[in-house]
Amino acid sequence: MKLFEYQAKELFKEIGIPVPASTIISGVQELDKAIAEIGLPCVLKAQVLQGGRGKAGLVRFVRTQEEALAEGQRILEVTGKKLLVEAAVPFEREMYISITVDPFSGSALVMACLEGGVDIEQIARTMPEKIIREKVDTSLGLMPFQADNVMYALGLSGTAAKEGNKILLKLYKLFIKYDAELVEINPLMILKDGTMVAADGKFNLDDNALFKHPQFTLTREHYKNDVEFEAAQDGIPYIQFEGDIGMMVAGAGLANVVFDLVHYYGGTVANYLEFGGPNYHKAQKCMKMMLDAKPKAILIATFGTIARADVMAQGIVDAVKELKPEIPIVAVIRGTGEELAQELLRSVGLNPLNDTEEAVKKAIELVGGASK
Amino acid sequence: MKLFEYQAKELFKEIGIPVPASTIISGVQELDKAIAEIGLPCVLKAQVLQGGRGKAGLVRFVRTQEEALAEGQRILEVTGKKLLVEAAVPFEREMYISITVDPFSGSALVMACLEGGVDIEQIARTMPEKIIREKVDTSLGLMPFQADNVMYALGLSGTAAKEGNKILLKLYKLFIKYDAELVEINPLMILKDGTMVAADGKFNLDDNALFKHPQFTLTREHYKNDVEFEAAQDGIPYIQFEGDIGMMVAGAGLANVVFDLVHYYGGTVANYLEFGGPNYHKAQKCMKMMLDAKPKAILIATFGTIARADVMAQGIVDAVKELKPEIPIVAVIRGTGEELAQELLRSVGLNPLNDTEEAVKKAIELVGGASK
Amino acid sequence: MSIIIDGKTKVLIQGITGKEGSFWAKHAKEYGTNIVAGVTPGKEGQEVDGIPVYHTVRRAAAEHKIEASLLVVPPRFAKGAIFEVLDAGIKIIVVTAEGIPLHEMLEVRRVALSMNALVIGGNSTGIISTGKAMMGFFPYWLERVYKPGRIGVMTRSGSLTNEVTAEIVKAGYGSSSVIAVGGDPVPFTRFVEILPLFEKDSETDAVVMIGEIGGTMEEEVAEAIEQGIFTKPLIGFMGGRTAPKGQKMGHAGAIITAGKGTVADKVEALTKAGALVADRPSMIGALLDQALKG
Amino acid sequence: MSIIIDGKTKVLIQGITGKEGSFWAKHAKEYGTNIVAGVTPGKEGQEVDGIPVYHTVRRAAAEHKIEASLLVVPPRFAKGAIFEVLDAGIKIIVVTAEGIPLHEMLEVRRVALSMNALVIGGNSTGIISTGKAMMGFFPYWLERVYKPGRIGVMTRSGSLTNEVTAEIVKAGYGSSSVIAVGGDPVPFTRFVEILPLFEKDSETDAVVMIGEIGGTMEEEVAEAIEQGIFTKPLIGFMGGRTAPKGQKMGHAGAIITAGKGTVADKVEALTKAGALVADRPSMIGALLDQALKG
Repeated sequence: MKLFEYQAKELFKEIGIPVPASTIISGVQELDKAIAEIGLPCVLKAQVLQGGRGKAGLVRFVRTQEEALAEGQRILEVTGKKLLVEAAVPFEREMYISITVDPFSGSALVMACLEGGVDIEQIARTMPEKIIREKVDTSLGLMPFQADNVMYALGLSGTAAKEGNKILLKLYKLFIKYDAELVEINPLMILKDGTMVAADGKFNLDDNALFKHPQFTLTREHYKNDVEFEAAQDGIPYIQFEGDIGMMVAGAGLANVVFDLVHYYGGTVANYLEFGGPNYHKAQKCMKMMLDAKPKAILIATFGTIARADVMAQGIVDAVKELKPEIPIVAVIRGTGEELAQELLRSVGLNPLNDTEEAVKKAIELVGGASK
Repeated sequence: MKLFEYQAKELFKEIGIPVPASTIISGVQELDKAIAEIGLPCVLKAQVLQGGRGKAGLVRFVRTQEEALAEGQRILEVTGKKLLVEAAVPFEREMYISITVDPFSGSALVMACLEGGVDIEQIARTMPEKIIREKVDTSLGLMPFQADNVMYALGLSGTAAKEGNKILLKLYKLFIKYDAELVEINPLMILKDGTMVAADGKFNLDDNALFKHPQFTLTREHYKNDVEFEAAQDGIPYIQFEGDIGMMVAGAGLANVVFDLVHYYGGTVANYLEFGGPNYHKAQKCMKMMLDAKPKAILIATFGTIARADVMAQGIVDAVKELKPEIPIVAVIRGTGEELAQELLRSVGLNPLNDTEEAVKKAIELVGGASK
Repeated sequence: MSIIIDGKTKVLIQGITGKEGSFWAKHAKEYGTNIVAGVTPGKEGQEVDGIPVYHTVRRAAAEHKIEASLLVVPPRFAKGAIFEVLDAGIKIIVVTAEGIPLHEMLEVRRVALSMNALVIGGNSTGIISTGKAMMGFFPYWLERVYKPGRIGVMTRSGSLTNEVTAEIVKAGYGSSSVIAVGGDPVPFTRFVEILPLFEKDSETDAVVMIGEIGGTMEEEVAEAIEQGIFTKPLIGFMGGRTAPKGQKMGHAGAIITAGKGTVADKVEALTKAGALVADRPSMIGALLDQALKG
Repeated sequence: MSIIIDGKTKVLIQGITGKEGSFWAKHAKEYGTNIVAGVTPGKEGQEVDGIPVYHTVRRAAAEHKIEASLLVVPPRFAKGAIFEVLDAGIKIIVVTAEGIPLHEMLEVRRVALSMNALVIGGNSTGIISTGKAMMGFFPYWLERVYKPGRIGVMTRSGSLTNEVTAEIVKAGYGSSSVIAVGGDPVPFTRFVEILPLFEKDSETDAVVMIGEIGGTMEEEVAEAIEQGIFTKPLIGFMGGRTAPKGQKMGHAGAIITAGKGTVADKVEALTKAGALVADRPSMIGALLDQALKG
């Protein structure tokens, strides 16, 4: 689960990492009050989760009340999400710092770079030597000497090295306390006197550890639309696209491949629904969601072991009986209980296939052929 | 630093380890109210730190108000410390459980035994196989399976095994949270239904980690007398005995040996003061304490490196000049700066010796010879 | 021969009295697996399909020689159960739990590495030495999917595994061993650590690797081939070629590591190392022919 | 030859710019110790007595080959400083800090063991290869205390060491190496781990062990003698024979472990193993004569 910038900054504040003064607003009518509080110039920042906000015009430095109102209104309208009004802080340079995991060694991994404010993946590709890495044995924790190693390797010294050390140790505490997949400050602004301020913040929580942190819940703001949000409430991975074929696949690995195959054979995906694992009992509900979304055709694929084919087929059959859909349905249901499953599907007039690629090609044919 | 039983039980309560209902009182006038609250029969327990309270008559099971008053008054008078009035809990059997350290492997060490309520050192000598041991890697923490290992190895099952597991995990949390040297429940009473109640508690904190736990401070109640308490306030190890020779030694190892030598040659020790390490600058203050205690003779021994002989000698000389003692002083001051030290001592009429055993023998001679 | 386990390997099942545990214990036994004991705290004295149950692994290990353990326990108890097996000196562990907290995965991976133990998973469907023994969840009763043969399979996915092994059988081959390393972002055992086992297995002629977008496991395999650590033919097949960037599709493991982890990267690395890459499942048979029949 | 260090060993000093650090750096250098660098974060570029100072051990190790490190840092920073040296791959560490929290000691002991590193201390006065080099605090300028010779000394006490080495010299001997394992309850290195070094040191004829009430280190030495791990003459001397039970006298190490740790126990174990035990310091010379001159 990704936190919004303003949520990340609340956690930074909690642990004592300096952040600029800011206030969060939901509508343009709150902007005057926010600016009175924060002062001008200030920065308006859309609270959306995708990267590249700057390039997309969703972060704006504004000098006057008028500019603030115009830009604030525009950003609020474009995103439909909250807006962070934040004090502008004069800085000398910017730095990148993050903590994530190193799957190979089983460590936490600190990454830091003095090229802050830019895309770290870009730097990783072009100037990997500029990124300082320090692995952390999580059973021992990040030790102050390791923070020193990072700061002095970056070339910092004096107050900046000491401040960086303290902030990194605090960031690590947050990483552990909240079971994070990733915590990132980019940019971490270094001021003239060597002190630092976190100008942005990314905070990805581990969904598998969310039960330990019930204060964080996914809200409507985390999703593009109501359908995705509602599916998530039921624990069903669902993504809306713009294409033709509704994809309902059991198992993440197979779903990815079917998605690839649809594109390979020139089709487009209308939506993506994954009903494997514990969701295989929810086939009926999933099928209804697919039908409600009204794609041009529905493609169902499974090859499960624990996710029993017959149970899934029954759910599909029930939904079909109830909603009597008119769009074509292509099903390739195999795995445990496949004979019974295929019988069931035939009972409502569906003609189950045996081969995934055949099924993909058939579905594309049914929606009017390859778009290439 | 050792906690009193009632303090240990407060920590048990805090973490959810069941303890009997109890109230702590300071004088016999509070006893009526305490008994009204706790009920009869109940147990009166002297809050002293030494072991063997039962045998010493400092723990009493009382059935009536009269018995309670008589025993309560007696115990309060004998100890001069607080008294714990505790509900009597009917139990089926008793168990011993503790967590301490295993210096060899660098682990925490859980010890448990179904012979509760008795002296564990005794069992360790006579029936070591009855003690179940489980080492804990503190960087990973005590895991539930290890608690299971202990409980099932003891022969517990059903509710008792589950309760024991929970209590042990909680006890470990306390061990870690408070940087304990030792936490011990003896006896841990097992009730008829398999639930458990901690009937006693030992909790030794690590003095070197006390700075992390400022809520715990040594109080007058931890000491036998005012002098030991006041010395401790200054960080000076001081123990009062009943013998003749006042011992003032720099360095713990040497102090132990001088103590042995005094006894070896038939002398007795009046008091023991250790002024090595960071205390060597406090020689003047230490010397004054020794003189105030009025032993028959004072024996000063040092062989220091960082604890400079000349600095210590100067402190002694200053104290002698100020207080002009009439009791004999034997000094064997060697180590860094010894020439200057010996000169200084001679300047106030002391005749420094060069050999520790000579000095011990001399001191014994001065107080009237060996007592053997 | 097959890798990791065979019909003689003495296997323990943790969580054996649960619904899934007892179901798969029965199947594993039926398949020929030598299940010697089970563990569920508090249930010592019971039996599951004739298999004796113990309170703890230590107690089970005191009564039976145990060489491997299959964990069928919920994700929140997985870490503890793994450490319990490691503590008992057992070095082969298969972890099926899906949803183990990430920080716990790190801890397990690190400790397992330091103890030189082979912990497979989490979120693994298991391992099967086809025709001999299995620890995990495999529909071995589908003969067109689990036919014994000389192709090693290692996979990050459960659902895709059946899809691919069926293609292998369709092409006239069968599997020697199938190892599901699982779909988690910090798999306890990585592809590159399975590879040497297939390399020295005289009953494996080639390996099919079922990969996925995200992480660097496939790139590590490419490196191992380049370094000559693995010399048999390897056919890679990876899902997520067209997955939209930034969108979490598929397994939790599909998080792209800075500057690495796209399927294009993986294909490039593997191809450069001389491995064959299947664009679609249906290509796997032809590539096997190409590799093995020349 | 001498154990652990000699005049060539390349030594680092952590905390070199402090009062004690700089004082003993100068003395160690004067004594012949090969001090190559010092570390104090934030002070890179400075020099102490001609020794270059670095921000971190890693930076010092990048510029100099370093084989051993002497820590002169306060107890609260000791753990971090030890891990910093270990992390830089340095395997000989002497820790002088007195008052390291017990739970941190456990952690250091455990990790040092797993890394096969020799961490000596805490609360150690150091180690000295008499006449050659030293890492620690020794009044080497007192010739009647630190005379080179062929007797190895290992000790839990600082103050008592000078007392005993003076007796050794008085008896006409001298010391080969003196190793202060320190007075802490969880010494990072135990007597029994020093013993094999003295065993194979051709310049050591016998060992004097200065022990103390509490713990089991002396009993472990007795066991090592019985097992033939140590075969040279050993003279034990232990303080605390008459220490009142339950009273904390002397070092923190003097906590009696359940059923073990009294001086009487230690004397019995050592005597049984064939070691000689001195009741008083003045007996040590005679016992050395007895052991070496027969």
